[in-house]
Amino acid sequence: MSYAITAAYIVAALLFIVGIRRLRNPETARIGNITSAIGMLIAVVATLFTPGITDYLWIVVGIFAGSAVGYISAERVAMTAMPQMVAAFNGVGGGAAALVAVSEFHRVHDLTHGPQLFVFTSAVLFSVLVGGVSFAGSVVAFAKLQGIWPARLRSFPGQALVNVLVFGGAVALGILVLVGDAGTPAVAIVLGLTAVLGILFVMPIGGADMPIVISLLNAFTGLAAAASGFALSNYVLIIAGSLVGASGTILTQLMSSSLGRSLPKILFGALAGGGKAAAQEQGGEEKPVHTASAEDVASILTADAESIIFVPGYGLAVAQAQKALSGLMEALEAQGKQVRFAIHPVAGRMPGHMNVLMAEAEVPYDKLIDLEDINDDFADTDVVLVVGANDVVNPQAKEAGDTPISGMPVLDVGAARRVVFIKRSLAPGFAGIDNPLFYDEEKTMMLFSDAREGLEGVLEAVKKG
Amino acid sequence: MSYAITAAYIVAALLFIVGIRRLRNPETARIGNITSAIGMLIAVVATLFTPGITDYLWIVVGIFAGSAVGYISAERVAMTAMPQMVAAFNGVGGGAAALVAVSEFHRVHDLTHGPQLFVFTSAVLFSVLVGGVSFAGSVVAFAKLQGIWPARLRSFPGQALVNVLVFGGAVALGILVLVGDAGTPAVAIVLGLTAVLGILFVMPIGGADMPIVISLLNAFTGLAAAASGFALSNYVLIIAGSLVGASGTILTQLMSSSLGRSLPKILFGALAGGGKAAAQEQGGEEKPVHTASAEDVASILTADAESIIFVPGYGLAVAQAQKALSGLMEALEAQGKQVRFAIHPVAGRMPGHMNVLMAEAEVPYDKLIDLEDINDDFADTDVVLVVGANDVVNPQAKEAGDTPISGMPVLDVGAARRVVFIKRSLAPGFAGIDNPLFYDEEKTMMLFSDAREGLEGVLEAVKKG
Amino acid sequence: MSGQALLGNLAVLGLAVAIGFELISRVPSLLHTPLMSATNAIHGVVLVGAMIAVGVSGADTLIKILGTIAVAFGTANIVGGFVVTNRQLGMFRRSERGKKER
Amino acid sequence: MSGQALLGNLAVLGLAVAIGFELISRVPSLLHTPLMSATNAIHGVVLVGAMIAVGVSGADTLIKILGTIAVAFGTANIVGGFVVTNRQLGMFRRSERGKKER
Ligand SMILES: NC(=O)c1ccc[n+]([C@@H]2O[C@H](COP(=O)([O-])OP(=O)(O)OC[C@H]3O[C@@H](n4cnc5c(N)ncnc54)[C@H](OP(=O)(O)O)[C@@H]3O)[C@@H](O)[C@H]2O)c1
Ligand SMILES: NC(=O)c1ccc[n+]([C@@H]2O[C@H](COP(=O)([O-])OP(=O)(O)OC[C@H]3O[C@@H](n4cnc5c(N)ncnc54)[C@H](OP(=O)(O)O)[C@@H]3O)[C@@H](O)[C@H]2O)c1
Repeated sequence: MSYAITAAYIVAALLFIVGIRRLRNPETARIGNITSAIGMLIAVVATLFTPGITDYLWIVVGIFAGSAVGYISAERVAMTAMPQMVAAFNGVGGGAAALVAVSEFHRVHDLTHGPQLFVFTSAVLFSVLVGGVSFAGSVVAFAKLQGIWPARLRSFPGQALVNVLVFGGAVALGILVLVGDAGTPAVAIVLGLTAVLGILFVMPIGGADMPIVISLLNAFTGLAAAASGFALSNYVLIIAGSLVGASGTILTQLMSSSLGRSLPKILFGALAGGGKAAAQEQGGEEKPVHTASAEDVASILTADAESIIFVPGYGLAVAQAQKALSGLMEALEAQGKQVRFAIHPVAGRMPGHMNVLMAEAEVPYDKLIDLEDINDDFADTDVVLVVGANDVVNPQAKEAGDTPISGMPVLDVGAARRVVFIKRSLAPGFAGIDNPLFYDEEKTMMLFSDAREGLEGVLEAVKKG
Repeated sequence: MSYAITAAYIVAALLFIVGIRRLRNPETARIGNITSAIGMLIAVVATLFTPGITDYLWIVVGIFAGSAVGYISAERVAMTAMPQMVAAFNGVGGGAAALVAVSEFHRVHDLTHGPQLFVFTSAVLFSVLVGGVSFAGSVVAFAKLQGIWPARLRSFPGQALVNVLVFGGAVALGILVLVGDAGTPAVAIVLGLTAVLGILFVMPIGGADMPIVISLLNAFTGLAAAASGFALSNYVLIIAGSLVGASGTILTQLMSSSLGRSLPKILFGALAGGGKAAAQEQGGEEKPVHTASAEDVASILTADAESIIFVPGYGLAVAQAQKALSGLMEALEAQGKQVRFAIHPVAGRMPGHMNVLMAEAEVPYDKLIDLEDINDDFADTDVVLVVGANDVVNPQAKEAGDTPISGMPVLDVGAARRVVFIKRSLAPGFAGIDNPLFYDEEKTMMLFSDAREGLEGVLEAVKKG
Repeated sequence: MSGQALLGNLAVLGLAVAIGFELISRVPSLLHTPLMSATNAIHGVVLVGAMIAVGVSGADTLIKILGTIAVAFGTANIVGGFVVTNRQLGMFRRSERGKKER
Repeated sequence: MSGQALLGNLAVLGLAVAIGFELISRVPSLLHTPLMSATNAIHGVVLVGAMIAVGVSGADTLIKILGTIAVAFGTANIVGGFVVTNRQLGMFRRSERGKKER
């Protein structure tokens, strides 16, 4: 029996691999997700047959409770709230990994000794440390993104020292558990300390940096699961944990490199520098801009444009304007225009966020074109409509300098014949720097408005005239 | 100690992975090959410390003999003879895998019993079967490519039946070993039968199909090594064998799909159909062609051409004309022409063969352009010079039909302003079908000559002016 | 866990990390958000460990409590992660024109 | 080989095959010939098995003979394969212009 279970775990792990492989292509991605889910089902069902499992009551209770909460929240969440959702699920996953490690320690640590025990205990402690940080950190990240974290609670004098002390305490206690024979209570205290650490770690980081933190904590949870797998000598945990660890690492790298700030700076900069994640640089207010009304924008789009590119950004998500934008696409296509979307990989607040939002608004994905593939086409484009985006089209990124976005590849919208921005003001975006494109009165028009209202106005005007 | 050895094996296997990963890019490929070689060294050195190894004499003798033979032949072989070389090394590898399995069986099979023995013996038999076929088949493939296999010896009446009988005999004996207690002699006989099988299998296949056979046998040897790894419970054998198995499978698929014939047809078609691998279709002789002299070709290349593309093929390798072609490139570049090479993935007789030959002739690899990347450029090209290639530029592949090359992507040389062929006659290439491009008297010029002599003539005429 | 089993686990870890990097780096940025939520669901597999912890006979009350929480957490992670990924992926559609062009 | 060890080997096999396909499918056709000769060299790792067979005390004459042949074969495979691959790769050079363009 126990061989059959191990075999089932191996099959499950291979199904995860096949599933992720199918995420390469939007045509097969959904099947891929289902493949992974089937792998999970196999692993869970196989576990029910583990020799020694006699008490099914609490398993069933836990599964029912978890399924209900998981299912309902996943069905209800808005696509714009994906970062929060990922944070929440990541938190419970990290918490589960840490609790599993503690339970396993409690159950087994009297029964083994010698080098085996050492390896086992190391794996448990690693899982507790990383899982605990991931749990508490994700909860804070969730609260920040949801806007329910009190804004005052960011950092306090001497916090850096407190962080070091808490971390040092957890490690010291861990070493005691490892070499001495401190029992379960000590491990529980380590878990408590790591939870405090997770809170202290995420607390000072600005809300806009949260996606990076979440992606990092996602990698952490994967590592915690892999470590639990070492403690239990369980292949499916090891393999699945490693896959997730790799995924989180790659996405974190992608984001931090496109933010132009190193990961340590993002994570610890707020504490060291004291406060704001990005300085809000002001002072472009005096330069004149070419302001436009919804009617002006509509006439530009309909009168002398053939090829049009839309650039959605974070502001579109905030204003929930994805439907309005896809409506405008349809109206313009009905008039025979070519309309495409230029999607910057870090537009919005999560990698690939804009793709999901536009897909939700029923824009076919072959119109969502990646930075690399569309950048050469701007030169042949009549009008670019930038909705709630800023940094991802900022030409300053291409100039040498030490702005936060220097070196980040941006959409080359300035190459088009005309550019229209829909945003509420001249305020900068996430990176906090001014965009020289706003002040090119020849080329650029600014429609100052909420993204949704502005788009609805333009749409109405397009339909009328 | 034995833990350290296992750890070394794991490190070696990971180094193989890193090594192959670096083969992705010509800039890192050489380091990648060295990385793999270091992994191999680690594995071999670690093995010397295996507990129980006391007799180093024969190990040292074998290693010296093998190193000398391997090194000298690798240093001396001509690049045009790479297919033979790979066949030879593949053969010895397959032979070694089979012999290891037999030895291990002889040593261990009395000591274990029960299900363990069953798994062990299955792994041994698989390794013997596949390794033996790979060994003998590779030897025949080598002999055919080297031209030392007697041409008469292809097939004999009733061979299909004999093949089935030999295979059946090997399997039956294997089952006897598995369930009864036939000992080492029986396994040795199985090895003998599989060797006969390898010979019978490759014998009827035409020399030009050998690269596919070799690639397939390469995959076989990998699988045999992995099976030996199962018998020895040795990670490095399992992992390395799987990597090679995957590599051989992918390259075999690539070749057979670009040949437009299914793998079973290639392998068993010769036997079933009786004889020739590809029918030499004649009958284009009567149509007129535009014949040219070396001077004509030279004047076309120098007088009114700006952009030139060379297309090397199998005939270039046969004629050892790679140096002559790179000389012509230099002469034309000295006159300010743009010269590039269009490389079809299955030009020549081995995947990527033309790239190695042109690299040997010191053509920089960024001038060697892949089918996909260059095909759109032919339309803007003045002259295409096709040297010893035929099938890979045959426009018939694009037309629906049941020619052997239908559906194979080809170089679209007909889109260029002028095409010049250097080959000895109007004879067809590997696929045995006529090339309509030869008869386009407006566009095409035929220089009937050996590739090397022809190119040298053209080069001389170009230099003269 | 014996020494050889530990080494076996390390081999599996090394291979899994290598394959993880290969696989993830080939997912296009179009699908990065669903990728994040799908891998997020996959780490819920710790549920397996939680089930063993809470189900084996002789587990004391502390383990029962921690384990049941862990089971609930793990299940929420799995179910929520796969469902939300499925929702996202269900929205990705090719245009009619794109379908024909294939 | 115990049952658990067998399953461990199978897990390793599955992962290695998966990673093999990922890695190989990303090698450009430019380098397919060296790829073939490099993987060819790698399967020479059976040498390890041959060394064990011939070196352990108590191996009888049959094994000595077969094993020594296997050692020689495996070594020839390894040395020849890596050397010829190295020769090939040493010939691949970027043009001066290409170097600058980078
Ligand atoms: N995607 C990721 O993974 C990720 C993760 C972390 C950070 N980031 C960073 O986030 C930035 C993303 O660039 P982006 O161009 O998408 O966004 P952005 O540069 O942050 O700019 C968003 C713009 O939207 C406008 N806006 C906000 N609410 C709006 C509303 N309701 N209606 C209309 N406009 C509104 C704002 O201007 P007004 O206030 O004038 O309206 C703002 O300038 C990059 O700097 C990126 O590095 C991305
Ligand atoms: N690369 C691989 O992996 C691989 C493996 C197996 C099969 N193949 C097959 O091989 C073919 C390769 O295409 P290809 O265009 O390279 O070659 P090809 O179609 O076989 O044509 C080669 C041509 O070279 C000419 N030739 C032979 N010796 C010559 C010499 N000494 N001087 C000048 N010309 C000479 C021959 O014509 P004359 O007799 O008139 O001179 C022949 O038409 C494809 O069909 C492919 O599918 C490739």
